[in-house]
Amino acid sequence: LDFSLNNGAVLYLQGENGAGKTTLLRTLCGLTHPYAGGVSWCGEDIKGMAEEYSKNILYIGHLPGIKEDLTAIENLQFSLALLGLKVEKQEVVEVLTALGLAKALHLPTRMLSQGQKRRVLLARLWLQNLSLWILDEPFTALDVAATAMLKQKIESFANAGGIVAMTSHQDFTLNVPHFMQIKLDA
Amino acid sequence: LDFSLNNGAVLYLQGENGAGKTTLLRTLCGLTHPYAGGVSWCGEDIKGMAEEYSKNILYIGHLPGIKEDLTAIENLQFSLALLGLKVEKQEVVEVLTALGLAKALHLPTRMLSQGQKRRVLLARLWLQNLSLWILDEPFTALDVAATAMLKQKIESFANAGGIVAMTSHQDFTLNVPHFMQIKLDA
Amino acid sequence: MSINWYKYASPKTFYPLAGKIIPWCAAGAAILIAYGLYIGLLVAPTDFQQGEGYRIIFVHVPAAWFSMFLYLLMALYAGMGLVFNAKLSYMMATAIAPTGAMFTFLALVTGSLWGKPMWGAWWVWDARLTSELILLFLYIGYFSLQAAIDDKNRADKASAVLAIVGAINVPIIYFSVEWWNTLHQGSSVSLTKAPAMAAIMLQGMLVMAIGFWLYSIAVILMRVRNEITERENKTLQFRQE
Amino acid sequence: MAEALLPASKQIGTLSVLYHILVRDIKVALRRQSDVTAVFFFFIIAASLFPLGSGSDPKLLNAMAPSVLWVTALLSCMLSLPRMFASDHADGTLEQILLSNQPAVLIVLMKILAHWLLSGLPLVFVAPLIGLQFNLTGDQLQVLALSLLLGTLALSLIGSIGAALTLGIRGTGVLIAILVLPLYIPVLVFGAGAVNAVSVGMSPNGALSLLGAVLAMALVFAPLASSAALKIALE
Amino acid sequence: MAEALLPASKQIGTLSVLYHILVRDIKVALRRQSDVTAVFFFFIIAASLFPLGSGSDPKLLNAMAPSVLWVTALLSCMLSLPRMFASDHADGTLEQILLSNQPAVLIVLMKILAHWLLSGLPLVFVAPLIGLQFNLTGDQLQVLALSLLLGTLALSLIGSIGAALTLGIRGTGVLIAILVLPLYIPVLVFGAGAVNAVSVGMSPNGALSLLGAVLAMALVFAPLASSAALKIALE
Ligand code: HEM
Ligand SMILES: Nc1ncnc2c1ncn2[C@@H]1O[C@H](COP(=O)(O)OP(=O)(O)OP(=O)(O)O)[C@@H](O)[C@H]1O
Ligand SMILES: Nc1ncnc2c1ncn2[C@@H]1O[C@H](COP(=O)(O)OP(=O)(O)OP(=O)(O)O)[C@@H](O)[C@H]1O
Ligand SMILES: [Mg+2]
Ligand SMILES: [Mg+2]
Repeated sequence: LDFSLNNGAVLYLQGENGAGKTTLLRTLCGLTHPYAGGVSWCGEDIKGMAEEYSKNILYIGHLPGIKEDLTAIENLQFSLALLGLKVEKQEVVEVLTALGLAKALHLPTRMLSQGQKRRVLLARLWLQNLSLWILDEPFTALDVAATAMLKQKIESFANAGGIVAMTSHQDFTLNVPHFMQIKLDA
Repeated sequence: LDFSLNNGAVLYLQGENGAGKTTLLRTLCGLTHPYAGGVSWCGEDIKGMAEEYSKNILYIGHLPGIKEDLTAIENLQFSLALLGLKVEKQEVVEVLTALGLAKALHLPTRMLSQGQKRRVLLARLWLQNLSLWILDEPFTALDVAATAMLKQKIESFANAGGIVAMTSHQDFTLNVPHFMQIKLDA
Repeated sequence: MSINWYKYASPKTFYPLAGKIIPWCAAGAAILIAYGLYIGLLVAPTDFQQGEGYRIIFVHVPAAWFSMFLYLLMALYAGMGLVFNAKLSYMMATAIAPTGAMFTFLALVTGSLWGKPMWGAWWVWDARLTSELILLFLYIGYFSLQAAIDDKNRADKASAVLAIVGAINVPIIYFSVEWWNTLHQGSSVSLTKAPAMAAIMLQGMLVMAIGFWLYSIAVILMRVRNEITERENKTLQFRQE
Repeated sequence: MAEALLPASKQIGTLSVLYHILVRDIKVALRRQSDVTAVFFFFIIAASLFPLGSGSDPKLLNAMAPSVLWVTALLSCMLSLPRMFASDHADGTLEQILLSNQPAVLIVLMKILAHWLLSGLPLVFVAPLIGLQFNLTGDQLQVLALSLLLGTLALSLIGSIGAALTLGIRGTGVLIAILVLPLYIPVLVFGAGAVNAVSVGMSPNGALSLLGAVLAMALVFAPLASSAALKIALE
Repeated sequence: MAEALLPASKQIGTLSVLYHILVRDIKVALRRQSDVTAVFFFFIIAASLFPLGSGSDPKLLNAMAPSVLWVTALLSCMLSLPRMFASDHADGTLEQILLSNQPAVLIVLMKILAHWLLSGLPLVFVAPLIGLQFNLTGDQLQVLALSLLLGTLALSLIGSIGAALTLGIRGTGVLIAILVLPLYIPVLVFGAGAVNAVSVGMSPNGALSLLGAVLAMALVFAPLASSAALKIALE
C-alpha cells in the first residue's frame, strides 16, 4: 500500500471492520509507528520531525477527547489552545450555535446526547487553520443534518487547499479537487 | 407521545441528535424512570413488575457492555448467562464465526477494532430467546456486510413474533409484519 | 416535627409557611442564647475546683448534644426522602448538614479549649472526643459526596443512603470507642464524671439548648427556602433554553 | 417464537447466574494478575514503610504494630474498592447485570465476595509474615490473622457501599476513602483491639466477638445499601 | 488557505498553551470540589485512625507521630496520582495534548504542578493541626510543615512517573502504589528523619538539605521519564 496526498486531496479509506483503517490513520498521525515502511511529509520522513509535523495535523479518532465535566465551550477552547490557537469565546459560541448546540453551550458535556458530544468535538474543524485533517469515522452518531454540514465543511476545506484522510462505513462522494478512494482488505 | 407494540412490530425511532431517543429507550428498559407517564407490559405498569419485565428485554445501548480483558467467547457466554441462558461454547463459536470474527475468537476484545467489538456484543441477538429487543443505534461502526446481516436478523426475529424498538440515523426499512416509524423532535 | 413537615411536603405550601416561622425562631434564638450566656457568664457561681474555665460548658454541652441530635434528624429526613421520594425531605436533610457540622465543630473547639487547662492537652484520645471527631468525619463525607455529584437528583438520593448508613454507625462508633478506650489505662478525664451540676448551671444549659434549637430551625428553614428558589430557577432556565 | 427454543440453549437458575458473575470477576482479575498481587504488595510495602519512618526501636515497633498493621490492611482493602464496580459501570456491563432477571442484592453480594477473595483474603496470610518484622509474638500473630479474617470481609462489605455511591464520579479513589473510613472505624477498633488485648495479656475474645457482630450486621445491611446505591447511580 | 487566517484566532506561544493546561486541570478539579478537598480530608481521617488502633498513650503517640504523619501524607499524595493522567487518557484528551505542537516535557511538568497544588500543598497546612492531636511540640510542628513542603512536591514529581507508566491499566490505584512507593522511600526517610531529629533534640538541617537534593533531582528527571512513559502508553 502506497499513496501520496497533495493539497486539495481527500483520501477516503474504505474496508470492512478490522481492515486496518484506524491503525493506518494513527500511523499517519505518528501515534503508532509502522513495523515496515514510513510516512513522509513534504518529502521528509516524519520520524525526524515529529514535533514539526504534528503542527499540521488535526486528528479525530474513535475516542471523544472531551472532558465530561467541562462545558462544550470550555472543551472547545481547550482543544483549540492545544492546536496553538486562541479563539474569542463569542466566536466559539457562534460555531457551536451554528452546529445546533445553542441549548447545550453551558452544560457539562456529560449531559449531552451521543451525537451532541460528537458535534462538540467536531466543532474544532470550523475553528482551526491546519493543513491536514485525519478523521476516523467522523459521521458516527451524527444525524442527517449534521452529516450534511460536515461533508460540506470538508469540501470547502479541501477546495481551500487542505488535505483530508478519513474513513467511513457509509458510502459518499465529495466534489473536491482530488477525491481518492482506497479499499483496504484485512 | 403514546404508542403500543404488538408481536412482530418494529419501532424505528428517528430524530435529530438530542431528540430524546436514548432517553426514551432507557425508559422502556426501566433504566430511567419517567417524570410523567409510564411504561406498561401486557397491560401492567412495569414499576410493579420490574424483575418480571426485565426477563423479556435485551438492551443494547451506546455503551459496549463487554470486558476488554476477556475474549469474545467469554464475553458472549457471560452476557448470555446474565439473560439466564446456558449456551454451548461450540455454538457460540459458530455464531461468532458467522459474524466474521473467526480470527478474533481468542483475542482479548481490547485488541479488536471498533466494529469488531460491536459485532461481539451484537452476537447476543443470534443466541437469545427473549421477546423484546431494545437497540440504540445498533448499526454504529458496522461495515456494509455486517449491517445487512443485522437487518436480516431483525426481520427474521420480528417475523417470528418478536418486538423491536430501535434507533438509527441511517434511513432504512424492513419488511416485517408491522414497521412503525416515530419521529421525535426535541 | 417530621410529621408536621410531611403534611406540608410540597414546596409550594411549605415555602410561605417557612417564611412565617423563620423570624419568630430567629428572634427567640437570639433572646434565649443571650439569656443563656448571661446566666453562664455572670449568674452562675465560680466553680470551686475548675475556676472560671468551666463556664465554657454552657456552650460546649448543648453544642455537643445538637451535633449528635441533628445528625440523626438528618438521617431521618434522608430516609423519608427515599421512602416517599419527597424532594422536600431531601432538601431538609441537605440543609441540616451544615448546621450539624457547625455544632460538631463548635463542640470540638470549645472542648479542646477547655481541655488545655483541664488536661494540659488540646486533645486526648478519649472515647467521647473521638466519637465526636468521627461524627465530624461523617458530616464531611456527606458534604463531599454531594459536592461530587452535580446531578441534583442523584446527589440527593446517594447522600441520603450515606446519611442512613452513617446513622446506623453512630451508636456503634460511640460504644466501640467506649469499649476500646477502657481496654487501656482508664482515660484521662471521663466526661460522665462531671461534677453534680448546680440547678442554676443545668438551667443555663437548658436555656442555651433551646436557643440552639430555635437557631437551628431558623437557619435550616432559610437554607431550604434558598434551595427551593434555586432549583426553581434551574428548571426554568432549562425550559427556556 | 422460533428463537424461543434454541436447541442447545437452556434456561439456567439464579444460583448458576450468580456463579457466572463470581467466576467472571475472578477471571477478569486474574487476566491482569497485577490486580490480585497488587493489594497484597501494597500491604507489604506500606507496612514496611513505618519502620523506615521511625528508627528501629524494637519496643516502639511492637507497640505500634497492631495499629500500623491493621490500618495498613484497612487502607489496602480500601484502595482496591473503586475496582469493585467502576469498570463494569464504565463499559456498560453494570446496566446489563442489573437488567438481568436476578435480584440485585444477590448479584452485589457476589461482586463483594469476589472482591474479598481477591483483596481481603490474601492479607490474612501475609499479615503474620509482616508481623514478624515488628517482632510480634506467636499469640499476637494468631489473633492478628483471625481478626483480619473476620475484619477484611466486613471491610469489603462496608466498602461496597462507598464504591457504589461514588460510581461514575471522577477522582473516586479519594472520595471513597472519605466515605468509608468513618464506617470502617468499628472494624479497626475491634480488630486492632483484639491484638492489643493479647499484648497486654488479656483475652481477645471480647473484641473478636464484637468484630463478629459487626460483620453480621454488615452482611445484612451492606448489600441492600449497595444495590440501592447502584440503581441510583444508573438513573 | 482560507482558514489560514481566521479573523479572531491568532497563534499563541508555548507559555500560553502551558498556562491553558494548568488552568484547565485546576478548573476540572474545582468543578468537583471533592477532588481538591478529598486528599486533604483523607489525610486527616487516615492520620486519626492510628490512635484509634493503638489506644491513647500520649508518649507512644508522640513517638509514632513522625512516621505515621509522614507515611499518611505519602499515601494521600499517592492515592491522588491516578487522577494525574488517567481521565485525560480515557477520554482521548491525552492524544490531543501530545499531538499539540508543544514539548511534552513541559506539558507534563504543568500537569504535575497542578497535581501538587491540588493535593500536596494543602497537606503542608493541615499537618500541624493533626500534629497537635499527637501532642507534638512547636519545633516538631514547624519542621514537619517544612519537610512536607519540600517533600510533597518531590512526591508529585516522582509519582507522575508511576501514573504515566500505569496508564490505561485497570485497577491502577494499587499498581501505582507498588511502582512509586519504593521510589518514595528516600523522601520518607529524610522527611520523617528531620522530625525525628528534633524529637531527640538534634538539628534537622542535615535531613532537610538531603530532602532538598532529592527534590532537585526529581525536578530534572521525573518530567523526562513521565513524558517518555506517556508516549509509550499511547502506542
Ligand atoms: C475536643 C474535646 C471535647 C469533645 C469533642 C467533647 C465532646 C462532648 C460530647 C459529645 C458531649 C455530649 C455527651 C452527652 O451528652 O452524652 C460532651 C459533654 C460534656 N463535656 Fe465534653 N468534650 C470535649 C472536651 C471536654 C472537656 C475538656 C471537658 C471538661 C473537663 C468536658 C466536659 C463535658 C461535660 C461536663 C459534659 C456534659 C456531660 C453530660 O452531659 O453527661 N468536655 N462533651
Ligand atoms: N444525564 C443527563 N442529564 C440531563 N440531561 C440529559 C442527560 N442525558 C441526556 N440529556 C438530554 O436529553 C436530551 C436527549 O438525550 P438523548 O441521549 O436521549 O438524545 P438522543 O436522541 O439519543 O440523541 P443521539 O441521537 O445524539 O443519541 C439531550 O438534549 C440531552 O441534553
Ligand atoms: N491494540 C491492538 N493490538 C493488536 N491488534 C490490534 C490492536 N488494535 C487493532 N488491532 C487489530 O488490527 C486490525 C485493524 O484494526 P483497526 O482498528 O485499524 O480496524 P478498522 O479498519 O479501524 O476497523 P473498524 O472499521 O471496525 O474501525 C484489527 O484486526 C484488530 O484486531
Ligand atoms: Mg476503526
Ligand atoms: Mg442516543
